[in-house]
Amino acid sequence: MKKLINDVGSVVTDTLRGVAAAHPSLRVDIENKIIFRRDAPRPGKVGLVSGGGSGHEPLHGGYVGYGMLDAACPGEIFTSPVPDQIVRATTGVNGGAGVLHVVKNYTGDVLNFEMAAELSDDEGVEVARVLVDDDVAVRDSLYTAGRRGTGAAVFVEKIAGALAEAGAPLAEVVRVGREVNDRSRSFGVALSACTTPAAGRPTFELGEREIELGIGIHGEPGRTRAAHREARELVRIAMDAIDDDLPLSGETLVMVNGMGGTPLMELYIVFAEVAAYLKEKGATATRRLVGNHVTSLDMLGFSVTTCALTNELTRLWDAPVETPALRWGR
Amino acid sequence: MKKLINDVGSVVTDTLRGVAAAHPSLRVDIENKIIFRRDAPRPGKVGLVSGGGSGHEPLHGGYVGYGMLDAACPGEIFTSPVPDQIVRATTGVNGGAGVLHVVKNYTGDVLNFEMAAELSDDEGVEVARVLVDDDVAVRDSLYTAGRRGTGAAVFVEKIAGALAEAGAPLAEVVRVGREVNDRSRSFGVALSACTTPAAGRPTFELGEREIELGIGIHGEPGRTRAAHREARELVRIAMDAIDDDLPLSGETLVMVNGMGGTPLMELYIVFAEVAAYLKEKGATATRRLVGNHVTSLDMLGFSVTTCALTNELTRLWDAPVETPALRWGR
Amino acid sequence: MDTRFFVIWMEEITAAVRAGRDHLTRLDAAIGDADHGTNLDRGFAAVAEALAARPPDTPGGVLVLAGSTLIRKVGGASGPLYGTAFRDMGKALGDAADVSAAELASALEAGLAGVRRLGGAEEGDKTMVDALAPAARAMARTVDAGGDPEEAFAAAAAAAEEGAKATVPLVARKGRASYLGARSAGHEDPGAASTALIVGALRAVATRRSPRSESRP
Amino acid sequence: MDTRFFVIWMEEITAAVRAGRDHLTRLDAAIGDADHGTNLDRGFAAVAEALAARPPDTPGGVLVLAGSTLIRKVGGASGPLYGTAFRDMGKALGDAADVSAAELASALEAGLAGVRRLGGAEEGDKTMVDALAPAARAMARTVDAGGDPEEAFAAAAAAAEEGAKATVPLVARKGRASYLGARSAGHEDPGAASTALIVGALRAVATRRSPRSESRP
Ligand SMILES: Nc1ncnc2c1ncn2[C@@H]1O[C@H](COP(=O)(O)OP(=O)(O)O)[C@@H](O)[C@H]1O
Ligand SMILES: Nc1ncnc2c1ncn2[C@@H]1O[C@H](COP(=O)(O)OP(=O)(O)O)[C@@H](O)[C@H]1O
Ligand SMILES: [Mg+2]
Ligand SMILES: [Mg+2]
Ligand SMILES: [Mg+2]
Ligand SMILES: [Mg+2]
Repeated sequence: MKKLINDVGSVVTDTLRGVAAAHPSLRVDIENKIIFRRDAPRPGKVGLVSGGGSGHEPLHGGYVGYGMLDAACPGEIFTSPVPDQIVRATTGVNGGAGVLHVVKNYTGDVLNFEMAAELSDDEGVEVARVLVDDDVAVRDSLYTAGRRGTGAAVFVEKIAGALAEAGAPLAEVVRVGREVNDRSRSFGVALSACTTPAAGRPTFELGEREIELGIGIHGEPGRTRAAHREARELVRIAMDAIDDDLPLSGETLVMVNGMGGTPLMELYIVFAEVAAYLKEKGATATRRLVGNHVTSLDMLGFSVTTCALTNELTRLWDAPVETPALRWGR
Repeated sequence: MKKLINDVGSVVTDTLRGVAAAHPSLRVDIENKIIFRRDAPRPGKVGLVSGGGSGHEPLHGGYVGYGMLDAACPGEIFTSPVPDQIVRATTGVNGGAGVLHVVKNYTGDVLNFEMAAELSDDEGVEVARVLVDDDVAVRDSLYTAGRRGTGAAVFVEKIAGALAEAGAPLAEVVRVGREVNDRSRSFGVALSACTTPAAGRPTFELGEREIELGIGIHGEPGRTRAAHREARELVRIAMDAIDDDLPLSGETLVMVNGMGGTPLMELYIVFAEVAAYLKEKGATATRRLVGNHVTSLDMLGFSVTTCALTNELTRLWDAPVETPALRWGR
Repeated sequence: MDTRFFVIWMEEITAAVRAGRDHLTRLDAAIGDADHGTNLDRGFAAVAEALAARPPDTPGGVLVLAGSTLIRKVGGASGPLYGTAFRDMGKALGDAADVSAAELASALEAGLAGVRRLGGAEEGDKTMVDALAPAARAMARTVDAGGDPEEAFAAAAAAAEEGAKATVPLVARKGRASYLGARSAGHEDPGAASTALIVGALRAVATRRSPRSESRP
Repeated sequence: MDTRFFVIWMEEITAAVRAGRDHLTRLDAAIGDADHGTNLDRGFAAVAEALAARPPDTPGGVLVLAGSTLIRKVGGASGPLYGTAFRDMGKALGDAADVSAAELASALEAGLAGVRRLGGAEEGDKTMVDALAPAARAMARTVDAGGDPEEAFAAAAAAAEEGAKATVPLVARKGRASYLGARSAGHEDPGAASTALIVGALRAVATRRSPRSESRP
């Protein structure tokens, strides 16, 4: 394992030191591992808090700022944050209008955010939750922990964040957040496993021509192993899975996301095929993101996330945002 | 080699299809391989054209847009563009005030841009050039082709682009572009080689604990091979090389750049050490970029680029920019 | 069993988890996200620190502090689940200064109930419950049959180990291994494996402290 | 040598570069950027197409078209350099419909001069000049000594090959291999290797077409 780190034990802290040094618009509580918007709490504004394991950068810390999150709680690598940390973030961003937790659907995240919500409630902060579960590779059934939350977290955070910035009350922000999640679907493909600093070797082995279909964002193997093939075919597999679950049509927000180790060039090649697929289905990519947004450390691969837009969602997507990883209109 | 591509022969074209589909603010001439700002040419504005081999994305196409480049000419992978292509871009962005070529100092880029400049001149377009040569790993002497151009290309394009956007004449835009280059220095470190689609295997082999110091951006080996070590030490090597060449002091624009396969988390870890190093030297990172900006396909590693700021350069850096890879103020 | 006994149990777990860390992480790499060993190692190291800093004066106090510390330090699924298990065990023991094997057996059942309530897993879902439930049953059964603590803990530890091994062929229905569907079969559940370590530590403490075992060769 | 001879030379180069493509790229991977084979393959495939689409009617026309096509299609350092070499050779031949070995020898010198002017490389800088310069010298020498074209081309090809091999120990001073400093030693320069292919193709054409060689077994 060759990584740009100082020490396996200080990876998260050292990352936060870098985030603090790089972004004066953020206030980073390194000891408690919280990335705040510098001007939090904003009186009267619903606060948005998200978090999850580290290793998915820029998620979530890269989405803290005007028009998006008020705070992010990074856990250890691939490990959800702990309740204390979330409580501290929650009370720290509470401007009196309540706080929304954007939680990706993993047992660990759900349990820790739940505990934090109870404890925050004890401290008099109203907390509501939007659960993100967009990954169609996992059946949502009695036989699973439910769908995983992946790329749609970015959409929920941006769109709910825009509504909160506009001064909407907590119930409205929750409503739109849930709507975004309900309209979003994702599917991921890995060309390699990732290597966590602690494990020091890839979480699984793939042959020179093998890939994993239906991966999540924690380096776990996917639903099936398959033969590598051209980008066009891989996109068809991903898009068919999404379309089977929620037929694609009309104006669509699309993210082609890199898993961390895949160069931008390849993501554009994937995006070209995604746009062509949508066209075939009579849908259009009216809003687009191409890049590394929700990663799995150094994993090679991509995921596609779609969201069926409404006028309201498009307007909120277009609203100004100023974060390290997403910025426009300001 | 596992890559997200359709065909080794269509990599550049497929990338351009993706860029065209992803960014309606750009006009992409896929046949001639030119990425234009949609509103080019802008009458009375100095046009900015850059280009170089593909495989460095987002450079240069990701920097086309308001306040930066008017057109970019991507060549084949790691191969400079051809004169016809550059001439077409040059005439296509000429708004009557002349055109600046931002050229990284490689024999191929220099020769092809030179030929293009002569041919454009024949067509009545005034062309001037800023040569970017910031890489301190290469001695600028009779015994080399001179310093390579790497990360400073982003600084030159942003700052000269801002001045051109403000309506300055060609001579002024050239002056500020040269000043940025003169004040900029870079040094790169590779943890792995990259794999070009055509070669299908890494351009060199590195052992499990070996790294290359003083690499460029074309997958070539560096000046020396060394043992891998912690991020703090690697940063010290890079920063010492820069500081030896142009002592660091005062307000500094700093980019910590990923080589394509390195996750953002590691780049932040590197940035923390760079900021600490600068502080030690009495310099400050007053403007910062952390991310994949000038890449070498899937290479693992990083480079640091510094630019000693002046008030004018800071003001132009802060001016609004709206491109796929750099955006603020709009 | 007195307060000291429970403190030593925690120390024994800390050591066992440190020794088993990489193994647990490897199990988690196969069907999860390769952090279970690091998670528990971080958690129990913090438990040891907390116990040293603020030594509780009841067995229940030890377990509640351990549980709260796990919740505060571990994160992930296992943090709240183990944290709740220890807290609920501790709460079941109340203020008692000394605890009988029967009381510990029913505390273990309370801990199991806490895990079940929070995580919603049934036996057979390929989780820590598959080791914890048989362990609680075996301990209660042995105590009911008049076994001494050492026998009860040995039975519980054996049942936990057996339960953990028995997760190998199962298809996961809870936690992140469930995302793999049928591919989760063929691997031991990391949480069940760590439960076996935790209950095994109880046996180790009792064996070491028991006069009977001391009189053995 | 007539127009046909030069067209066949170009075809021979196209085939030789196609066959040598991966080898050239590997040489470039060692001390450059792993594209030299692909660059020339793309360029000479385009030359073949251009010659088929707009067949020139003089030897000079063939070379100028080949050179312009290389400039238009190759990019990199080798595109302008080889493009200029062929264009300058073609221009040196003027409108002549038939070209003597002596005329071709001095055209080759003109091509070399073009490369030198554009790239500024001296012999010993570890570039294509290290193959091209000895080739031009050998051809001129053989012609001066009364050798026939076949002999002149064979001497040139042998000199180019030798020149290319002789780049192995050199430290590069031009092109991207120069960035490596002392580490560039120990590798053959890819551009010198491709020059050997190009001059070797001339020998191959002459050998095949010459009545003398046809009368051999
Ligand atoms: N709903 C649940 N109920 C009981 N145990 C669970 C549940 N979900 C997960 N687990 C246990 O947690 C273990 C994983 O813990 P860990 O790796 O630390 O957390 P994470 O899955 O968040 O990375 C699993 O092996 C399983 O035994
Ligand atoms: N200044 C120069 N003069 C002569 N030949 C040169 C010069 N620079 C480079 N070359 C030749 O070009 C070859 C590399 O060509 P190629 O790989 O196609 O271009 P690039 O270096 O731009 O990738 C080198 O091996 C060398 O022979
Ligand atoms: Mg985890
Ligand atoms: Mg090249
Ligand atoms: Mg885990
Ligand atoms: Mg090359």
